[in-house]
Amino acid sequence: MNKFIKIDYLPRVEGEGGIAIEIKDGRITRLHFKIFEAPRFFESFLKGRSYSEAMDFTARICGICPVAYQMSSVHAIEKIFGIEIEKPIHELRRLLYCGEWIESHALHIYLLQGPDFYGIESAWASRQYMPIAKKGLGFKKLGNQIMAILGGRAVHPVSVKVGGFYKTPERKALIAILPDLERAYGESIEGIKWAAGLPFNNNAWDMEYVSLRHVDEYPINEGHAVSNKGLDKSMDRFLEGIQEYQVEYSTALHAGIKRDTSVSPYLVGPISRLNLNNDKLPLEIKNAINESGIALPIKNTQMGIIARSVEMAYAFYEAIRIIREYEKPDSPFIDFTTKAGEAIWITEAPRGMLIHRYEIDEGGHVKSCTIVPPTSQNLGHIESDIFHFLKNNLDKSAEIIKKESEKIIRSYDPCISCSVHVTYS
Amino acid sequence: MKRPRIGVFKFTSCDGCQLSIMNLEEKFLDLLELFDIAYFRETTDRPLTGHFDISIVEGSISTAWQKNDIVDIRERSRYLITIGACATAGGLQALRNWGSITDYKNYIYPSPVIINVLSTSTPISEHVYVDYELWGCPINEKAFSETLISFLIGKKPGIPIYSLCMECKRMGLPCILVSKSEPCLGPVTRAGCGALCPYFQKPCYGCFGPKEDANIESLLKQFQNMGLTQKECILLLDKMNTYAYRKAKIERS
Amino acid sequence: MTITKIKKDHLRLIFDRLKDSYKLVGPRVENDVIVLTEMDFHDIPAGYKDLHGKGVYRLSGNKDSNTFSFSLGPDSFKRFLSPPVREIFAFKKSKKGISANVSSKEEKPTAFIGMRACDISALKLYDKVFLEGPVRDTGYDSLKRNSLIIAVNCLYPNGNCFCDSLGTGPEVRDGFDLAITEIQDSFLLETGSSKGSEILNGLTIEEVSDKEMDEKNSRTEDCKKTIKRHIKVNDLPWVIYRNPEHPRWTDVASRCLACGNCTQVCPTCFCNSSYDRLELSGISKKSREISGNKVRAWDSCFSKNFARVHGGNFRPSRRARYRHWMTHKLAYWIEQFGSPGCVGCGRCITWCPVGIDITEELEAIRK
Amino acid sequence: MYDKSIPFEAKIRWIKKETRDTATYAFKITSREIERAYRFIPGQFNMLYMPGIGEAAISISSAPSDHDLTHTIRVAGDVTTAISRLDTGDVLGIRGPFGNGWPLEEIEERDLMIIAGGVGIAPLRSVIRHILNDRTEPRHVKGVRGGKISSPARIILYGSKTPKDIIFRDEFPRYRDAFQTFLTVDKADPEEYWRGDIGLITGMWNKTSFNPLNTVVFMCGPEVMMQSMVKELILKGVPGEKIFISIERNMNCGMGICGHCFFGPKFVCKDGPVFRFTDIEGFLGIKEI
Ligand SMILES: Cc1cc2nc3c(=O)[nH]c(=O)nc-3n(C[C@H](O)[C@H](O)[C@H](O)COP(=O)(O)OP(=O)(O)OC[C@H]3O[C@@H](n4cnc5c(N)ncnc54)[C@H](O)[C@@H]3O)c2cc1C
Ligand code: SF4
Ligand code: SF4
Ligand code: SF4
Repeated sequence: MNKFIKIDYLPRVEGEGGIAIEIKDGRITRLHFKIFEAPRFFESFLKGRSYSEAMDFTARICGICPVAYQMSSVHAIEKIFGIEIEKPIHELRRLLYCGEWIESHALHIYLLQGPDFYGIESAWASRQYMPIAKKGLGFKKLGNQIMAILGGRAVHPVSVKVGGFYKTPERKALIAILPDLERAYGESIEGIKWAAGLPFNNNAWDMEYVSLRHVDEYPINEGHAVSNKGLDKSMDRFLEGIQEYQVEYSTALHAGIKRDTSVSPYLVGPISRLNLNNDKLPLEIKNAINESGIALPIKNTQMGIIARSVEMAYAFYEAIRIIREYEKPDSPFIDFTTKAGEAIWITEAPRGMLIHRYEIDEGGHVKSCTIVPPTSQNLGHIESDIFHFLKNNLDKSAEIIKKESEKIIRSYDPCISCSVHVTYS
Repeated sequence: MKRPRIGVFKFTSCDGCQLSIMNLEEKFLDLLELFDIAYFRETTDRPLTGHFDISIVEGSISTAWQKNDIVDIRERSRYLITIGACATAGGLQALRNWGSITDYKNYIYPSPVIINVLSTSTPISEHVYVDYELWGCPINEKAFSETLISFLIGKKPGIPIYSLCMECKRMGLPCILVSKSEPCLGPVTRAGCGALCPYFQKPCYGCFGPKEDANIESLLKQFQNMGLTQKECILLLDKMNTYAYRKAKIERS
Repeated sequence: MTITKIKKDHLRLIFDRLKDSYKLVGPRVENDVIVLTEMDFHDIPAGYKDLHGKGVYRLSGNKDSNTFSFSLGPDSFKRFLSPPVREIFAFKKSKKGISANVSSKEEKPTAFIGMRACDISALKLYDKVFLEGPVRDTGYDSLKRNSLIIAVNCLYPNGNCFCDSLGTGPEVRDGFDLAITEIQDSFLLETGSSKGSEILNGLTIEEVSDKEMDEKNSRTEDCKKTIKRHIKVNDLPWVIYRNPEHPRWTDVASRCLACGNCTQVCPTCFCNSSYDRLELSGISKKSREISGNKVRAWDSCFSKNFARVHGGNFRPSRRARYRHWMTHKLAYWIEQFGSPGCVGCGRCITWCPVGIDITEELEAIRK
Repeated sequence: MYDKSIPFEAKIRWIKKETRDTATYAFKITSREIERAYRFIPGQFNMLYMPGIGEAAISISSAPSDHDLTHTIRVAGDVTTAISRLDTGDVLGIRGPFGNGWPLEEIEERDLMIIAGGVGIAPLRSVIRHILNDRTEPRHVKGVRGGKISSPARIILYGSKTPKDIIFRDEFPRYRDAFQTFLTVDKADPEEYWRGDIGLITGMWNKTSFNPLNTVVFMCGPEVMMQSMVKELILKGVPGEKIFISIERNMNCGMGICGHCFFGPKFVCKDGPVFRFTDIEGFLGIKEI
């Protein structure tokens, strides 16, 4: 029996993509995750521009995770200039990123993926789901508030600067949201239990997860790249082990880990981070994981919602910690001189590792740059994942296959507008 | 009374403006009381059908198929509102309008030929009639809800078209152009963001696009007096609203 | 009016006393600019010097042993007495009808610290606009009534000051509760009202010697001499009325950004717009109810929509808008309120991003 | 006294459609107290308020001696459109009255010429009805040419675009009791029955007989029309001091504190909207004043 399954325009994902699956005589003959989001060529525009514009330009790649872009670029450039940022700035940047994790995770958990488990078309399509959606909006709002205090607004904040921030917040302003954060933290722990209890498919398989790992902390802005299959590389070496390739049905490049004879897909994002770094979580959250009966490592990507819920709770935990310890630094940034050079930096965007490489000339202008967003790293993996699911479900109706594939894709929280920004290097 | 039907559409963009709609947070639920969100791909599964009382369009036109789609959307809509720098001015991606698309493609793709895009990125208003343009990169969510309210109750949205300086001064921020010789675009930029950058002691970089009757020539001359080169001055304009600023600069000179 | 003096280090006591019953608003350094905010004694930018040029401002610290060594920042009292955005009333329209309610907030009275002569003159003009017209503006009225003015006599004018030509400064004459003059070893205090005298009750105040009076006068004279900028007022308003088509208007329009900065920093510019502010939650489809606020916000005659009417705009060109602004300041005002609308504070010169200078433009029109 | 910065509520008692885009609305002020305190003179205006939408300056078209307080409103933009959707029994907000009004003391013992264009007749209707209601006023005897002219003379010149656009058309017969009335339209559809003049209002002089030196002119209409009318009136010998015109500007506060309505040094809201020609003469010709 032949089946042809097509989704022109995936709903509840960020950006424009579709899927085409063809099954002939019990064999999968085509499986394309199509990205037709138009490319925007920002990397080319950055050539010749001042280093200081990199943060504002790359932020516009993605409205959902602009902070990630600002963080990867600012750190890469600081590395080139040999700037060592001070502890308070490190902490504030982590806080800013926590804001984005909360915002992005809450949006995905409660408003985008959540409805899948309730069989509804949107988060507001049923009365029963409304309280859950409201809760999500509540979390999301707090994430946004953190970003607004630190950066003026949640989408494309304006305060990040090479060497620190343009201006650091008053302690008063941060303390003011502490009670709300503390309450939300409690609720987010409950949220882990809720996520763990959702009905999942049984599409578990043996995959390779890659994330940053840091000696002291759950990775956000720093660390080195590791995987469960032995990969362990410093940030600057990571790209060497990666192969990017173009497929004719997509405006986004794919990426895989170069192995002896092949290029193998890998997974980045909350599942990878949690699987590889759960030892760095505070006890309270570890307990919540155990009490919810979550078995680590997570091997089913649909359970990304669990990993996201854990990380959201962690982001609240961290935000509270940082705010409690915060003292406004004397100067919002440190002085520096520009230098020529090249550097790679990776940070953990909500969807996974975001790689930036810059080459800067004597005058502080960008000579070349490479950006590898998490979603483009996941594209190959998404296809493998669906392939894996199909293999065991070839007998299912086209309708079911379509729905389930859509759900699998959605569980990655793919950021398609990001994914078309990847430079071939 | 029937709730007006709303469609949210996306062209070439970062989704940030759509996210700003979600960032209305609990007010988003108020929005649902008043409007029927009949199409919003990023958040719901409902298919594209029928006509819309208000269509909200994010993103610029940068591919051939988008040119057709926008005409279709226009035909389905009573009012069409564009949101954000991409849709109202072509976005940051409109920087390609001043260069060679082939170079850009070559820089990014191993097989550039299969990338099918237009050589320009243009605002929606260059393709179809737009009833109202909401500026910003991203838009301000308050302005967005005010716009919808205005259409709902039948008035012109009262969103200012005057300079950012007005907003900056209302907030009591000392001018960084005057006190620090920072090249702030505030005097030629629309109010609407809440003077975020001046608040952070950072020169305005023009998220909200040119204000009405922007005297760009005169401001750039002042920047040159402050020591910027002519090229640096132009680069200041060449950001998310490059297309609109350059147009305003030409129109005024 | 009596004049007494206190030792320099006793000034703090006045602040301490004021704090009990007033919110103190005065000069303070923020982001390298002297702004007007809530403040306390230690916030006074003592020893600071502010340099003002055309479109340029720089602050340098600790150059001087004087307390009031600085001059004016961009802000004036108007930020507090006619706030940038103010709710006028809350409205509700329902099936039952329309209601408009003024919410009255009890606010702590404000003491304005360090107001200069030009600003006090401006305040008098504000009174004419908001209190002496056909309708008394209740909001301004109550804020004003509730305030206390501690003036400071200017001794170190900045490069853009020209109050002297307009007779609005540099020394304060009236319209204050207490006026401070800084001399070598002490502060001379003039009381201008009973509220002003009350503040001094119980403080160790001393008599002022003739020598000290002489010092005050000679310092004021010196101050006048250091005022560099002047404006000729004898032929106002006619010199402007005679020249509505002067080519200089086109010239200034090529420089003017119509950004409105001049009007926002000017202590006498009062233009504003009122509009209805609605929230999504203020509309109920079911009950057909609408509720929201009527808000009044600072506006500017440089805004293009300012003179817009249905079907047209009375001042579409930048040329006409600059002309209107300057003509209002220096000519119309005289007819409307009996004196020019400019008090010579020079703020519009300093804070114009392209340094357009009202005194220079007037001279050019005169030629 | 009530606070004129806060609107009070008024209910629509009746609506009379005048033309395609204009209607007259009669209002009843809801609060007895305010109704009693509310006093106006012809030529003054109110700020009509549609909550959530905004305010529009609209002249009072009834006379103080009339039973109803009326406004005659042409649909122009947001507020006026919203008002046009209201029904009898609906409410809106009113602030006012504002402005100076027509100088009625000037017309005692003097000839009065009322010149109106378009909806500009609204504030003049207030004067017309004031005169009609006033028993001490002389009545006009029909048959102008050769007939007896009342003294002092009372004249109305009214111009509108087409016969269909004539506001208060049904009231004109009554106006003829006290006024010599002259109607003209820019153009008339041949299909339509139209006995009046065709052409600009400026071309109607010769039909009227009045003594320029003893005449007071009240005028309201488009600014260009008023400018050319004034020119001709002065040529005819009417003293500039005796010409009064009502001017329109952007009106925001209505009470002299917002700066929007300046006409040269004048606040249209409090110094006007009615101005003696000679007081504003110098500014009338200046572009973009
Ligand atoms: C003294 C006086 C008496 C009048 N008497 C009458 C009368 O008796 N009958 C009559 O029909 N008309 C009269 N008018 C004219 C009437 O006031 C206008 O037609 C009316 O204000 C139109 O209001 P609107 O809201 O319907 O129109 P709009 O054009 O929607 O709004 C008009 C006003 O709204 C503001 N506005 C609208 N859009 C914008 C925007 N995009 N940005 C900024 N501001 C904007 C402007 O301030 C503008 O003046 C009078 C005017 C005056 C000054
Ligand atoms: S205008 Fe700015 S925020 Fe909006 S979609 Fe475009 S790049 Fe994103
Ligand atoms: S800081 Fe920028 S926006 Fe603010 S007043 Fe100065 S020029 Fe205008
Ligand atoms: S016009 Fe200029 S100098 Fe005069 S009072 Fe205003 S700001 Fe000061």
